[in-house]
Amino acid sequence: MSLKNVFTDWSRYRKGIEEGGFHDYEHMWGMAVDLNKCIGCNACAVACYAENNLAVVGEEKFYKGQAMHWMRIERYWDEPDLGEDRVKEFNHHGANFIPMMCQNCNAATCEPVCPVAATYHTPDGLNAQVYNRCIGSRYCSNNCPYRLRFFNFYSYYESSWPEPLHMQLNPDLTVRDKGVMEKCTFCVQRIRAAKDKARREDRKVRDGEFLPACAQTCPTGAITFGDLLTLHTPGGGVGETKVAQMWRDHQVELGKTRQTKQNPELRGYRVFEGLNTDPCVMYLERVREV
Amino acid sequence: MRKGRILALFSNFDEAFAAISDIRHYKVPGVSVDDVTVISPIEHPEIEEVLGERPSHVPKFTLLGALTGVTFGFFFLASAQATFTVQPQGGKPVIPLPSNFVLMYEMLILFAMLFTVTAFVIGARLFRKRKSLYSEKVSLDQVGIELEVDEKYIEPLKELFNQHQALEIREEVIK
Amino acid sequence: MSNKVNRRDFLKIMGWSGVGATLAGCDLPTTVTLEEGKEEVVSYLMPEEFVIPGIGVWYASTCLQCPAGCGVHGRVREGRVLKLEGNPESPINRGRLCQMGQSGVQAHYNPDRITQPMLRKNGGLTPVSWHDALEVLAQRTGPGSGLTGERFAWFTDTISGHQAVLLDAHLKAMGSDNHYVHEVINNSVTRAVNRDMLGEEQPRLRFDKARVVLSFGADFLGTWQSPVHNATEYAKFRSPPRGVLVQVEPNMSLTGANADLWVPVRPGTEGLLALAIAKVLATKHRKPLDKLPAAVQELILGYDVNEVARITGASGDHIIKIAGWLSERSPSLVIAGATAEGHEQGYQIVAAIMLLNIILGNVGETIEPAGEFPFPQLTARTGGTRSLVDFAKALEEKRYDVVFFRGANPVYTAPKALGLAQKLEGVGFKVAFSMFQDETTALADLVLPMRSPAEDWGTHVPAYQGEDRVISVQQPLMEPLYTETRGFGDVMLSLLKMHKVAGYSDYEDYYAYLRDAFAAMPAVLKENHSDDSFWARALQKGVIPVPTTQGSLTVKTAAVEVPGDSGRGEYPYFLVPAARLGMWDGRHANIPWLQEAPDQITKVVWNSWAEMHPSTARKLGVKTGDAVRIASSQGTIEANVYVYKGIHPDVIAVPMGRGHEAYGRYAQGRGVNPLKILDPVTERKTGELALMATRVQVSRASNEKVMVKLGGSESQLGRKIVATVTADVFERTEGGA
Amino acid sequence: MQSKDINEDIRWAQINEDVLRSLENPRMGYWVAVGVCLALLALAIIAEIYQYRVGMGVGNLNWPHMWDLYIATFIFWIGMSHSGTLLSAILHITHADWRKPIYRFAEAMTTFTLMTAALFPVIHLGRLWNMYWVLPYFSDRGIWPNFRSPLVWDAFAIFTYLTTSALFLYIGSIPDLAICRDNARGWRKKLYTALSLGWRGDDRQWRNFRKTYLVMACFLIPLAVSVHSIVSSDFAMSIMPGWHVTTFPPYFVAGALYSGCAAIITLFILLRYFFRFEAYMTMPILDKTCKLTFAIAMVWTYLNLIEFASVWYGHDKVAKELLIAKFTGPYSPYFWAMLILGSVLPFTLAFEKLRTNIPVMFVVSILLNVGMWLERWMIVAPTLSLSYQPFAFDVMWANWVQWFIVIGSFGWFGLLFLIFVKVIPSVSMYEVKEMIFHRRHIANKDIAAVMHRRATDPKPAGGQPSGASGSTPGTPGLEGA
Repeated sequence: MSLKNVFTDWSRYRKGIEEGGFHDYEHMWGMAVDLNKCIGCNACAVACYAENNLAVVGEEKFYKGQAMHWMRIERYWDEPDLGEDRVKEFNHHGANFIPMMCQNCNAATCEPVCPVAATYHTPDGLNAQVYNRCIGSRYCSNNCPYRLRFFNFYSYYESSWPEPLHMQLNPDLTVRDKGVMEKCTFCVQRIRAAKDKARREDRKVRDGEFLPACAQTCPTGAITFGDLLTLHTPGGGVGETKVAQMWRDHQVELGKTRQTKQNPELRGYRVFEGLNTDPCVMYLERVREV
Repeated sequence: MRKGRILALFSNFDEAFAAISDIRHYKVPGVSVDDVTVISPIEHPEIEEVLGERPSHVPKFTLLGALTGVTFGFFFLASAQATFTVQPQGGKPVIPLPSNFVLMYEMLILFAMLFTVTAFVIGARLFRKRKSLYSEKVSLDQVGIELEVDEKYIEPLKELFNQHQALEIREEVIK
Repeated sequence: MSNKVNRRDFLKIMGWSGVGATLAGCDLPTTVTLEEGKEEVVSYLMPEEFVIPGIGVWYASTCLQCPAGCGVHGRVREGRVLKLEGNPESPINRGRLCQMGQSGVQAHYNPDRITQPMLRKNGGLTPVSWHDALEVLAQRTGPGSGLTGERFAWFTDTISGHQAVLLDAHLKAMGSDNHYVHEVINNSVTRAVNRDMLGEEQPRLRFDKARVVLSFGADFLGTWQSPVHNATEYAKFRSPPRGVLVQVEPNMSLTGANADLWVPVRPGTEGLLALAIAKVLATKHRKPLDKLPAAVQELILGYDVNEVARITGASGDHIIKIAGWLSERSPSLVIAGATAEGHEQGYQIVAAIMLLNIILGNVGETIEPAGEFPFPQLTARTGGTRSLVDFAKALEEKRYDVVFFRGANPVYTAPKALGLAQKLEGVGFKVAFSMFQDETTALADLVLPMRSPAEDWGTHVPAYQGEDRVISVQQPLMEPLYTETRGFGDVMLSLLKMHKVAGYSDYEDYYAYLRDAFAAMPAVLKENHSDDSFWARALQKGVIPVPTTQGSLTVKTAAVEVPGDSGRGEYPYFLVPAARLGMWDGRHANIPWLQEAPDQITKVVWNSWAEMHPSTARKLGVKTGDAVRIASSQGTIEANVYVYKGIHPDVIAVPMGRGHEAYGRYAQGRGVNPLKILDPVTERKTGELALMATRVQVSRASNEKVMVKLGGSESQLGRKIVATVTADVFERTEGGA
Repeated sequence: MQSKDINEDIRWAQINEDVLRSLENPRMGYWVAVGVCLALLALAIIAEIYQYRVGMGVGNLNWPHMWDLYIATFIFWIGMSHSGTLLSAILHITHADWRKPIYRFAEAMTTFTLMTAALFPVIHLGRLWNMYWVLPYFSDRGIWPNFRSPLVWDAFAIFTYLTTSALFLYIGSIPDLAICRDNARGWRKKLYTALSLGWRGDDRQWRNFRKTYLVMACFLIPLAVSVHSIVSSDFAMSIMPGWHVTTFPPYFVAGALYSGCAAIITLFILLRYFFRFEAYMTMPILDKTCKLTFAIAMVWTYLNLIEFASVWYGHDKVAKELLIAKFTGPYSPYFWAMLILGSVLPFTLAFEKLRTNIPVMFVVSILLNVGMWLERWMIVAPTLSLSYQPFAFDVMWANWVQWFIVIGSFGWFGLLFLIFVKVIPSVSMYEVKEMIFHRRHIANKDIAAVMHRRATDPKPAGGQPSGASGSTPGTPGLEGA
């Protein structure tokens, strides 16, 4: 509480994301998911359960829609880009898989609606959820166009991890109790560990030094994870991360509601980009020989 | 000089009106209309015609409250936000004016209302012990005229009120 | 009870206290740098003092969730294994892992594990001590028991490495050669065909080199051979220049869901389709058939594409398109899997399919010799469903007095028609080496609780491996959860000691045996390391690379005869018991993560379902979520319907893996087991069960159970969630050719 | 039908007597009503305890159906609160004096519906024990609520509105509380003595009272509009189809006034019947209220239609699909019911015969509120069910836990209202007196002339103010004295 702050930093505090915002981003963690390679096998989703202490809710609660799938493989049958599907007798081009995890939007719609600021943007470009602060108004989930926020409708501790299953729980992060919203964190515990290690060794976090559980396990390597920030400083000392390079190769840029690609055939796109959520996850279009 | 208080009750407003009018025209020498207090079961704005305009300071307080509310609102919100800088969210600035305006508006009204009510309580001299000459009939349907004057004026006033068909006259001496 | 807190309890307490505490930042999970692999993996042989609370350390081991044998790293903190990741050193999975591998920890920590030996007394299983259990074993099977080798059998799942060596030694000591190896998800028929046609059962398949992969029901991304390995190869196959994947099968598998062209066929007509493609290749694309015998050439040229299209249900255009791709893009790879194999004429169908490889000249290009593995005693003992049929037959003849079960769960997987459960009653003494109270274990007379793969030692040589062949090392990732469990190797050594087999009685435990076995390995594996250093290196890396001799493939083709369409009769639909990555053959039904992980295709969780084509559903008057009764001549099952366009209209597919009558709280009483109602038809040449040969009738049933599935809309509603581009665009932008 | 809003010849003492009678000696029916309300409240308390202990999932809330009946009912109650403001404030500053006999209970309704509504944001929180984190209080850790969130705006707006409307109700009741004080005995005497704050009705008090009341009325109107606009921001400020609608603030305000007016009709009829207030809550007043309701219903219908039209022509594909789904999808029965109850049923109010038929109006007014409740639910639920991500489409119906709490809220409101009618006069006695006084005087042309003269000459030079002496038909009853 300080009036001094208001006036000394007025112009800085009045900047939105379009002018750089308040954050001096240290990192901007992002992803590129190649749907040409994604086979929809679910390994990422289960790896997420294992890494992030996700509750297994059981059949009845799953039916009620109270499951916790931070990462889910969505599967659609129609492919509008390959023509009208309704008349076809068979799905001759297979299924349309897409892994959906929190898109860590830079202009996240979930953030401004939280009454207690339990969800906010970190200097890592992450859309963080502070479990301790959450009061469970669930507004953030309602305002997420991707529907990637999950609520602890119950206290799952007893039912999900009967002894000795609880011994598997990852001590690097909490087991959320009832009444708290949760979501994919890009495995923030791994990010923190890598950053701490880098700090101890007095260096920057290296590209590929760590991966979120989903990217690490993906059998086809469809998920590329890394720091997008180097995208803005090409060749400047740090060098470009793999993921930043992919974004550049596909001419997808942060901070745009519609990409202006020199080559419109390039595959990169972001889901619901037009909503101006500015997601940090780029998908590469699925490819089919027709 | 001892002071006395007199209360006359009238069956209707017009008679009371006439009585006050008489006082206003100094039918009782030495008694000014400024000493008159009218007690009525309903609001009679037209009473001011004979009582003269007596000021009410409530709206000033309202204005003061509104200004306080909006100013306090702005600085409260802005300084809270300026210290709680993890708040930049959804790509919005730390101090987002449009949403602060919403809350400033609410605070404007809240403060204005609280100031108004306070002004009313002060201005209407509430929270005080009622004077002993109060008659319960006033809250029913009778109009009362109360004066606080020197003892010597009590009798002439009584006479005046009786002229105007006062239903009841009470008096007391103030120590 | 003593008041002493032993080390294991202490670790448990430590582990417990860690739960719920956010200690982010204290961890050092990057003892192995994932991408660069620069830092060393620390072996668990390090003194326990090195276990520092709050510090996670990664140990290499092997995943035993399926026979593929991927290498894993287990993250161990405070003496608990928390997370499994792929071992980048392993050429099988290259640091990747599937969902079954990920959930290995839940098999290990499963709340339904058997914690102590149990002996059947008065009809019920009662806990006994290991001492007593071994005593009973000695009485019933030991040297003095009078049991002859012919009256004894082992029934296992795939087994390899030094465990197989010990098992062989035990069989030898018993004077028996009755070893049944059972896997429901197998490729035995294809292997038989490969052996006959190419001279090698499991040649190396080069998905990465192929420009076209034509798969007849081989779900190589999901359940075929080595799924994670195949997926890593698939990623290369899909990288520019991007290969085309064509999948021909009755209902969509995970591989089919990723195909450029998915062709539904009537089950059992895959061979016909292959021959029709061959004909188009020969006539339209002038591919020489001269490598084939004259009879086969004649057979091929005799087919009419339109006629084949009619019989198979595939469209003629697709046949021509596939032939066009195969001819234009070389090299290609044609493979066959479960849905092509599982017929009475399965061998012939697969042989017909394999002809395409010969016509297209893929042998030597994308089908390479795997080479001879220098340690035949360590190679995988593989099997299929023939073992089940043979075993049932042997039981019928009351050939065995004692059977040892390990890994496999035949009482669950055997069709009802084989009557295995009843026939097992005729076996006097059944011993189950088991972690869980599954259906087979429930019938056993003696239950020996096994350590979980995360607590046990072992070596594994998966049957199918990539370019670098390895022995994969399994080491304990933590202290056993239950003191009364024992490692398989340890128990085998006890058995061998019981039989006083020379050479085995010196070893205190399996660890000592393995140390010795490693010390005895040839110098070429040790790469000039001392015994200790070689051992430590093996544990650090998790794999021991094994140089193989260069093999070669010889092409031999015999005559093929391919069945046409058989009549429909009383049972109008084909039943396909679909294998899925997840439940597998039912062994993962007790893992909550996998139960809750939505099926890849239908997104159903926690229960079974029946897949159906919209036209079939219309005929039956059902929609997604309605219940149907599926009746074969052998029995009836009920399931909720999932209607979609990824299945042939004549086919009803029900996934395997659920419908357990035992097997713990997560598996028991959930869903149905389609294997139970299969007709006991066998493949003529190999004797494998023809899993796809069962005909069923389907009728509406009352909805007693709701279908639980993820996903509200099957359609994107034009919202560009998954965008698709055609391959030529991909080629233009990201390179092809 | 009686043509005057109120019988001008009614004796003032009669007014006091009638109204004060309603405060005392509760009859059997009253206790039955209290019992029913307590029973309903008990249901809600049971459900809430269960939900509190086990988790929010017990009411069938799910992903993506994070909000459901609680929020719908919250808006419903907030909306209902607007009627009191409308009748008190808007009609007060426009000098529509027919409001006077009925505004008191309408204002009480405002306060109590707000008190009911304010429960729902608390009930629906996953961790309601941390509710206070929404409030801006100083903390050592420098943590503040997020002032960007419409939920925080809600908290501010509801607090302001509840404070203001409660003060407005209270200050407007002070003269009546003084009457009560003058007539009460025993504990009521003490209570009213305290509550009436020493009011005696002198000119200073009345003067300040008039100013205060007018100022408050002037502020209440924009406040009420802002409150429901802010409640609408919970939806309009999101990006969800069917929520992100520019016309939501006026639409919500119109809906609020609508349901509030319908509720006034319901309570009007109940009070008139049970307390025999026929002399005050007269048919012409009901008639006027019904006409007002009809007008607001048409505004609401219009706003509804332009919402459809703007979605339809707006080329927002997702919003359009949601709109179509509302008409045809799983929620369609409720959506159609809402349209019929909200837009077709009010046409009964256009017919005088029906409008003045009390049983018909009673049923209609309740059905109108059912329609308005459905409207709130149809705003909340379909958007959650069918929004952007098709894979997350889901329809989930609330179960007994949610319904018990919703039903219980009616019990809670009823209980508050029942206590109110026995504590504070539900008809404003002094204002009815004023109404009679002014109507009678204005009816008299002489008086009008006198008033005119007075108005032009504020300080008469001399002569006895003619007043209206002599013309005293129905002078405030002397018998009462």
